[in-house]
Amino acid sequence: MPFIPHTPTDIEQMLTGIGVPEMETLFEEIPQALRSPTLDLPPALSEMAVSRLMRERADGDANGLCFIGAGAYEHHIPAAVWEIASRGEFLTAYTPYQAEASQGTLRLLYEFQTMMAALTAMDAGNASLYDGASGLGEAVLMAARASGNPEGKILIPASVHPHYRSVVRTMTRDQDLEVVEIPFDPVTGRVQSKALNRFQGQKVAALVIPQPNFFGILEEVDTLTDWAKAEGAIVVALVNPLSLGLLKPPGEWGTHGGADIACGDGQPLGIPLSSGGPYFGFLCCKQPLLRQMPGRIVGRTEDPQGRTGYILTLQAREQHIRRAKATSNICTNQGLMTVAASIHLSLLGPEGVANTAATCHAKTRTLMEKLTAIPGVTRLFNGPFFHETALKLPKPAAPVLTQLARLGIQGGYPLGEGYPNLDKGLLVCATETKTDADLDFYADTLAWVLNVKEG
Amino acid sequence: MPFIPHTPTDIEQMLTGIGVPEMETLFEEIPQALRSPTLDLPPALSEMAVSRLMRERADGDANGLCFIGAGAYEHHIPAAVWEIASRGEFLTAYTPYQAEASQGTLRLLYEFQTMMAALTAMDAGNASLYDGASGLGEAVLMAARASGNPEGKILIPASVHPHYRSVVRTMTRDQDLEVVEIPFDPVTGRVQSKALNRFQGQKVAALVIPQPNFFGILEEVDTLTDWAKAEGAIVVALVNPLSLGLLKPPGEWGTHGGADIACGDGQPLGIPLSSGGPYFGFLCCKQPLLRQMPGRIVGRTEDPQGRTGYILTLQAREQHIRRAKATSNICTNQGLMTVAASIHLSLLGPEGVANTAATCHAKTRTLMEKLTAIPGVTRLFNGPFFHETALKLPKPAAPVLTQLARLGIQGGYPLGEGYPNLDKGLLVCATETKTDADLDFYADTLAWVLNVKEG
Amino acid sequence: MTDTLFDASRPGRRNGHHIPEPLAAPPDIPEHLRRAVPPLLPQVSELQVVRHFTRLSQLNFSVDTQFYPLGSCTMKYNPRSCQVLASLPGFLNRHPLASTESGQGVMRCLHELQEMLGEIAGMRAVSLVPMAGAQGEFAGVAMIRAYHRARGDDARRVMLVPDASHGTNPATAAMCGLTVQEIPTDSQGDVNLDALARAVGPQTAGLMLTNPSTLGVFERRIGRMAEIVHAAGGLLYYDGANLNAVAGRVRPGDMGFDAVHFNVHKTFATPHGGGGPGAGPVAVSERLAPYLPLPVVKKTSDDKGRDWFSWMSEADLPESIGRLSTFAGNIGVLLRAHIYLRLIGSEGLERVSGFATLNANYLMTRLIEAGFTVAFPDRRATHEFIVSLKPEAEAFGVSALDFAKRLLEFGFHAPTIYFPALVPECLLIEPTETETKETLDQFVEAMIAIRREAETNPQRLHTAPHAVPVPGAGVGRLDATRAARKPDLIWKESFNR
Amino acid sequence: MTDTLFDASRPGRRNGHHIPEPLAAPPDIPEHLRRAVPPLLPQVSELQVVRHFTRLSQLNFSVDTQFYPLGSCTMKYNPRSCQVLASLPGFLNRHPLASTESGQGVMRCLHELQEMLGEIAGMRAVSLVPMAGAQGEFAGVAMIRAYHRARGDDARRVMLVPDASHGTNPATAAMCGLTVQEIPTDSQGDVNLDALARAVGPQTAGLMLTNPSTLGVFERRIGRMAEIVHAAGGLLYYDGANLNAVAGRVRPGDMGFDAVHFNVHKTFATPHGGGGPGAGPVAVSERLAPYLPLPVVKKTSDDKGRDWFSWMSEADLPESIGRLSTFAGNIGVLLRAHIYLRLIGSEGLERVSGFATLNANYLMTRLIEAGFTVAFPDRRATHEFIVSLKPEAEAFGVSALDFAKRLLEFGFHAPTIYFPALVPECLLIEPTETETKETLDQFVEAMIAIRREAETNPQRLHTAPHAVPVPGAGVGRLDATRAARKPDLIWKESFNR
Ligand SMILES: Cc1ncc(COP(=O)(O)O)c(C=O)c1O
Ligand SMILES: Cc1ncc(COP(=O)(O)O)c(C=O)c1O
Repeated sequence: MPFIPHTPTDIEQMLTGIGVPEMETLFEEIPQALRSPTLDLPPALSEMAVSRLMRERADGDANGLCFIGAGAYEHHIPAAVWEIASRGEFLTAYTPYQAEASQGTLRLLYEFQTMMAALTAMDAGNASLYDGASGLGEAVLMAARASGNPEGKILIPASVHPHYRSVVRTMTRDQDLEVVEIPFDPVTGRVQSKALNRFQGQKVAALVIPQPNFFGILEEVDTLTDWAKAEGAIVVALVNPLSLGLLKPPGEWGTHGGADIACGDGQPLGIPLSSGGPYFGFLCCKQPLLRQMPGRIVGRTEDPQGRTGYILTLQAREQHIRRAKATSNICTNQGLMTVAASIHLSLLGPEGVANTAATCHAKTRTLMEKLTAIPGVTRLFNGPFFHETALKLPKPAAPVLTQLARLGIQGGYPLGEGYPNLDKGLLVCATETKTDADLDFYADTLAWVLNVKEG
Repeated sequence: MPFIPHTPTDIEQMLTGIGVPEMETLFEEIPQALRSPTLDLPPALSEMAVSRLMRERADGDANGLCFIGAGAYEHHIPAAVWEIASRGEFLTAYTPYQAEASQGTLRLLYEFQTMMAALTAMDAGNASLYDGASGLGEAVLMAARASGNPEGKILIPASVHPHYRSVVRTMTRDQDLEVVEIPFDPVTGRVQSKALNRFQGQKVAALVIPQPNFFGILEEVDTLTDWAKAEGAIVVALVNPLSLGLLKPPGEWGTHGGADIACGDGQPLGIPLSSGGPYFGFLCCKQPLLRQMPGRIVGRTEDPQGRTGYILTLQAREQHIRRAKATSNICTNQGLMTVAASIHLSLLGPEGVANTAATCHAKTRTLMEKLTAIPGVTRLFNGPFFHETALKLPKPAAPVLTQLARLGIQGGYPLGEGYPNLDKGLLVCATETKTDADLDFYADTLAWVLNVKEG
Repeated sequence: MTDTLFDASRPGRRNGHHIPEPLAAPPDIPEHLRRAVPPLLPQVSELQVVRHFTRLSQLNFSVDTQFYPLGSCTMKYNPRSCQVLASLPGFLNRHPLASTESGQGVMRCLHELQEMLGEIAGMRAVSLVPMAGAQGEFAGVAMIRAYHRARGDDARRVMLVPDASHGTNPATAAMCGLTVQEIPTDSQGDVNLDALARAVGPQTAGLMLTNPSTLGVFERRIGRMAEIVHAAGGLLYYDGANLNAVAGRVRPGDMGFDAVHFNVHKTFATPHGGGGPGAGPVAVSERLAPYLPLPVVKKTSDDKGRDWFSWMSEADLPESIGRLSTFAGNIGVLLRAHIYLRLIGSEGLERVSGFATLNANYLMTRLIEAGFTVAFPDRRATHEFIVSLKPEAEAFGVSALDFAKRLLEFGFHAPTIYFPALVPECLLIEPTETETKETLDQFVEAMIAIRREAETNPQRLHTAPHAVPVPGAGVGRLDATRAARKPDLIWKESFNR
Repeated sequence: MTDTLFDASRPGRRNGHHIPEPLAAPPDIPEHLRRAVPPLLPQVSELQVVRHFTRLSQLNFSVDTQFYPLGSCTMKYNPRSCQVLASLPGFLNRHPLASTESGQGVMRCLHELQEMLGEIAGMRAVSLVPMAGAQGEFAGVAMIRAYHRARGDDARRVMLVPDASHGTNPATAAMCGLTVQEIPTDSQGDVNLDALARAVGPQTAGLMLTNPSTLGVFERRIGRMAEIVHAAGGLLYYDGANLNAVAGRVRPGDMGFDAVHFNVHKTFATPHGGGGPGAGPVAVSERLAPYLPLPVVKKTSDDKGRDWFSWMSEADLPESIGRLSTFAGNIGVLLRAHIYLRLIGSEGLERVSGFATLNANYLMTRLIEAGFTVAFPDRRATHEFIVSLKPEAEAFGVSALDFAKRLLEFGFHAPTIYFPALVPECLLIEPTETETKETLDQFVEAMIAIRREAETNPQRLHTAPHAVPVPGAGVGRLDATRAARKPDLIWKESFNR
């Protein structure tokens, strides 16, 4: 019996031990009327048959050369990362409730928290949230609580990923929070100062600052942070963690001690694309907000002999202790992804993170130059960017992308999907994984596709 | 520096500690005249670049639907096998010289020896040899030593794998052993009794009996064993270990206590095809021959407190103790492959091995029926077979196979390669991995290929 | 070995082969947006990384190495084939926004999973998006609110939960802007029906229930409860954490529930990863279907009449509560659940709940025979059951925590302790169907041995664990109070100076 | 945990999902050729298998978990990328006899490796076939014999080896039908040249030499030795086990050798797998090239002028010594070596030998400072060196074995002991280039601590190890004599009864 070790003798002895004639008796408390008929599921297959089925399906899912970013990024993941992260002792452990039997996971999480705090220049970090978008939702709820201004507005720039904004809406809808979107400057692709100034003195609870924003554009984070601080608002930084090898970390934004909360998606740190997940959300904060943080936190402590050990701590924030008053309902998080990220960051080190970020930036710059050399292709915004950039095509982007896909290129994200009036907009990304030949191949293919007469 | 942890400070401190000005000084004893110029090797690539290169090369190596056997067999390998076998603690340990720090590998090898002895019905087994062919070479040398008749003839049927016979020739050439090939019956594909009778009373040291033989045909092992025993010869059984789920084990052949030595290639027990290796050779024997066995052997023992432990034993047979008088020069063997085989056999269990063997047999039978239904395709031999069978095509097999390969089918082994006068012979194999649809696809494709007019 | 990797870090040590060459030109990014000081990340060699994390892994208890009867968590065997097949390059390397053509394989799997989960739940429609049980609960409660709101019935702001409910239930209700009201449990472990009847009213948004309950018994009067809640205009939410007990035998939909989440990292054997990722797909009845979180896979036909799979968007499901994740949830985890279900089929699913229940009842019987007190001796155990160590606490002054810590030294992970809080000094024990009778018997021996120690040498329990049988774990019982009083949450360079 | 999986086996327990259904009809095979009684294989569940072997793995010391300074074995870091990339499905699933078209990827890699190894050896031609160092030696010596035979010079039946040579050298010579004559070593660790000159003659087939030698020093007069042997009509075989010391700096071909084997599982970082598989490719000079073992990859062009790779057969190389393996050796291992070389290039190779040598010399210096006696204090260490514990043995009655066993308790794998047999109570210590200075310093501390114990409490060493810091290894020093006296080599059902 698949995965069930009981021999006929075992079953007999166990039933006798319990004192029931057959296994069905054990279910006698379930009212007969509720018992379901045999379910209509596909028949059980052998591991061999399932393997063949899944291999066939996976083989069909070839990606081609991928220039899509838009919240998920193709990076080289050193082979050691998943070779170690998928060891059974990491993979098949539960949340480390019994500290003494979970020192592996716990010490690792302490290191993970340290690395994320270091990247973001914050004082503390949690042990992960589900993903970037839901993490932003948690950060917004945390900011609202921490602001001491629960009726205040939460300002979110429209230059935040459309899906992230959708998730924030879902997560705040039933909370009577006022979430307001701030438009971006159609020239620079950044948050307009003017747009912000409308809210001056209007009880702003929090401002979300994406860096880079969804268009890859770099926001003027210092100015925005200072503006928010002046309004007494909590600053929630939404960042790509890999970019922090190159970009100023949230903890240092502005002139008044930086952002209060930093969050984002950890996918660029060693997590495969996997059609969208599992990834992980990270959340770091400054010391004063510590007890408002959602999610698990690991702390260092000692045993009676003074030996160092690690343990889940500050649990009074959490649902299993505080129930309806918890800082979040989160329980299971994305543990294994933090294992991979910790290994990934350890292999890269400070230099590796910096050079990878710089290389991604340079590759995208080169790609931008090659693509805008095609007649009719221009930049959509003129601000500085990190490793994504928005282009304007001479025609709607979506059908062009379909054609590119057939030619083996996943060409980017059609901005029209998230911004209906930007339907000729194309968001492209080139990470360190792309060679110059790849960039040329993209440029040549795009030129060809744009040139083909419609028929 | 790839894989080298030394910081500039480390280097400085270490050189100072040693008392040399620079690393080159450490090589001062190497005569200048011998120092080589910078080697002409391909430039170092990043892990990312090598990954891409290797992925491209591996992607090109798709196999198609494989009906080749001829010494290497496609089987379903449960996912757990290599997930566990490739754990770092198995992968990166050395030969278990320090028993107390290697109990994992040692206990496993003890279990492996037990499983191989159980499959073959022998009294003991070693911890692996390189592969099936070189293992047969070792078995022949062992038999020659053990026969007490070093001038005696070693009889090897021509129905043994041509490559195996080539290896035996290589390994015995410088030993002045007389290795004699015995022809097979052109009708049954088996060893001819007549051919054997020629050697009656002629100081035969050993007889090799393949089961199944290279053509997949089952030899009359009882008769052959009894003949050899009557001649006072050592019987060396060459077997496919998976077949022993279905076939009589060597230890039970004949009426006088079975074969003396059983050897073969362990590849069918969870080892990937890998273009030919690494596989592993196994070698088992009856008690009296134990001290003639080549290779590592693990034994059970105790510590001073009477706790069970495992240790390399009977080392007085081995090169590091006995040097020129050792039973073999083998040192490193195929350790990790025995880890995989042990896990594989544990997952299958006695029933799994039996059913897999029976299924392979049945699939090949069905394939044989479907292929011989094609006009002009017949069986080459009429003996009973295990999971391979030799067919005769209406034209030479090699070019037919080339065409099949282009259509996505690796159709088998062209017997003309090993037996020039069988150039229309095709050796096919269908394991449990083949569905009925696969068999039909092969039959339809072969019919089509054979029908196409040459032009 | 208690050092962190930061302690092993040395300036200038690096893994050249992973680091792109530094660029010749500085990046085209204004100075004031750039980082000045490199982040404090470890500077170590690849061997150091591999050795460090390999050794860390060995400090963990896990299903792959120990019996792990953690109640409510279903720590059963996670088939390696699910892990390996869900990690095929075609699945791992696909970008979430890649063309729909390039995603037919993964979407076909997800669609099959939707169908299978709907069948298992006895529900109409499924969204796979939620990334854990708690997010599934959020989706469910948000849908219930959306339903009431759409009917102009938005005054329903109270969520009922049994007092023994899991913490995520009330926390979720609060995240959905609801007030929580707890319903007491009766002496047999069932919800007090009278109290429930008194609690419902026009303010009732719904009831959240785990069945079998967190007390390890099946809520027998679920039919009646559903009637009471529905009659009052509320909806019923099924917390699927305990589905391993009844999967394939009784369906939440048939019990009268309107929404359910699955913990695939429990029932469907996806590994727990030391804390995740899991997945918490939701299934709902007809009336909640319009509100499902996005995206959901839909199946249509292409121009050649072949199946065509694609994501539903807002246009397809305009009343959806919206998105819960950036893309479509924990797809890799969902693939594992899909593979598991394809491996076991409906018969296998019935066997799962059958043997999970057999193991729990056998273990309970043996512990009762050994003199332990179980919370509900007159009830059948489901897939788990509760031992109360109150008698031992009173007689010998030892606690459930003491037992738990001592069990670690016997090489067993401890059961869940102090949950549900209703039962004093409780151990919630869930052996799962994948463990052998021999292992259960050994666990009973250990429990007996520990109780004998409690009698003769209680101090031995108070100070446990002394030496967890894991190499170099080398810690005794850790001080949780100290950890919380002065939180030390990140490594600081000063530690090393 | 000292049970075998056989102890856990129970009749009727099985993994349904791996077992094809039994066939309806009995197989079409005569009864007398069929098996009557099923083999004694464990009957256990998949979880039991996974848990058993996972826990077994944890009982091992390995490079991934411990410092492993096992002299002559080059236990350095095995890059995970080599492991992962050599295991790509395209490589793993290809049948050895599949069409040549379908093998262009793997054969291109192998051809590149042939070229790289030829360059590193300073030799003309390479065969990758030998499956370990010892088989490489066999190939080399068989080629030397074939060479003499082809010249009608087959009376050359004596192989010379230094007295410190590795056991495989004389054993190989014997397997090739040769007699072995040992040449003594002088006090500086070099071969005694006079003795060599006296030993050579018309009976000399050749000389087998490791350089740097097994004594951890570089044989400085190798040029002169080559002259002596060649002048007498013999050929020189280079045992490449110690190549990590000089790779990229000095080439066997330039030293005058005619044949060489590589241990890719040493120099080229392929993992040792607890005993293999490794690979022992051979490189040879012009005159031995015709005798290379088959098959060898050749590169030609296809009709479009593109590279075309294929296997050479007997027709291409009629004088070959023949095959050594069923197909083409340990291809998967060779791929790892290929990937490693592509990762490090020639600069990297020079760094390997440079830092391997730096680490060894540093460790030797520190141990000398700590008062230990090294075998050749006046010589530079190569990548390894020898400590003789004779002084400690005489003073405190402790042995090299005692030191080795006690080191295990400090979490270090022991160095090689009692090899080469020339040096009494010796430890052959090879730290490799991938270890940090900190680790070397810790090893020195451990050695000092153990010597202090030897002075004060030698009994502690005699009984070591007491508790190897590995979970549940739970064995003390094992009795080798008992094991050999009454060999217990397979588990028997009677154990369980
Ligand atoms: C009864 C119950 N409900 C809900 C949850 C929450 O599920 P998750 O951890 O997947 O968010 C759990 C998990 O521990 C549980 O046991
Ligand atoms: C000096 C020397 N020569 C030869 C060998 C044999 O190599 P292998 O074990 O690969 O057969 C070894 C391996 O231990 C060795 O150290």
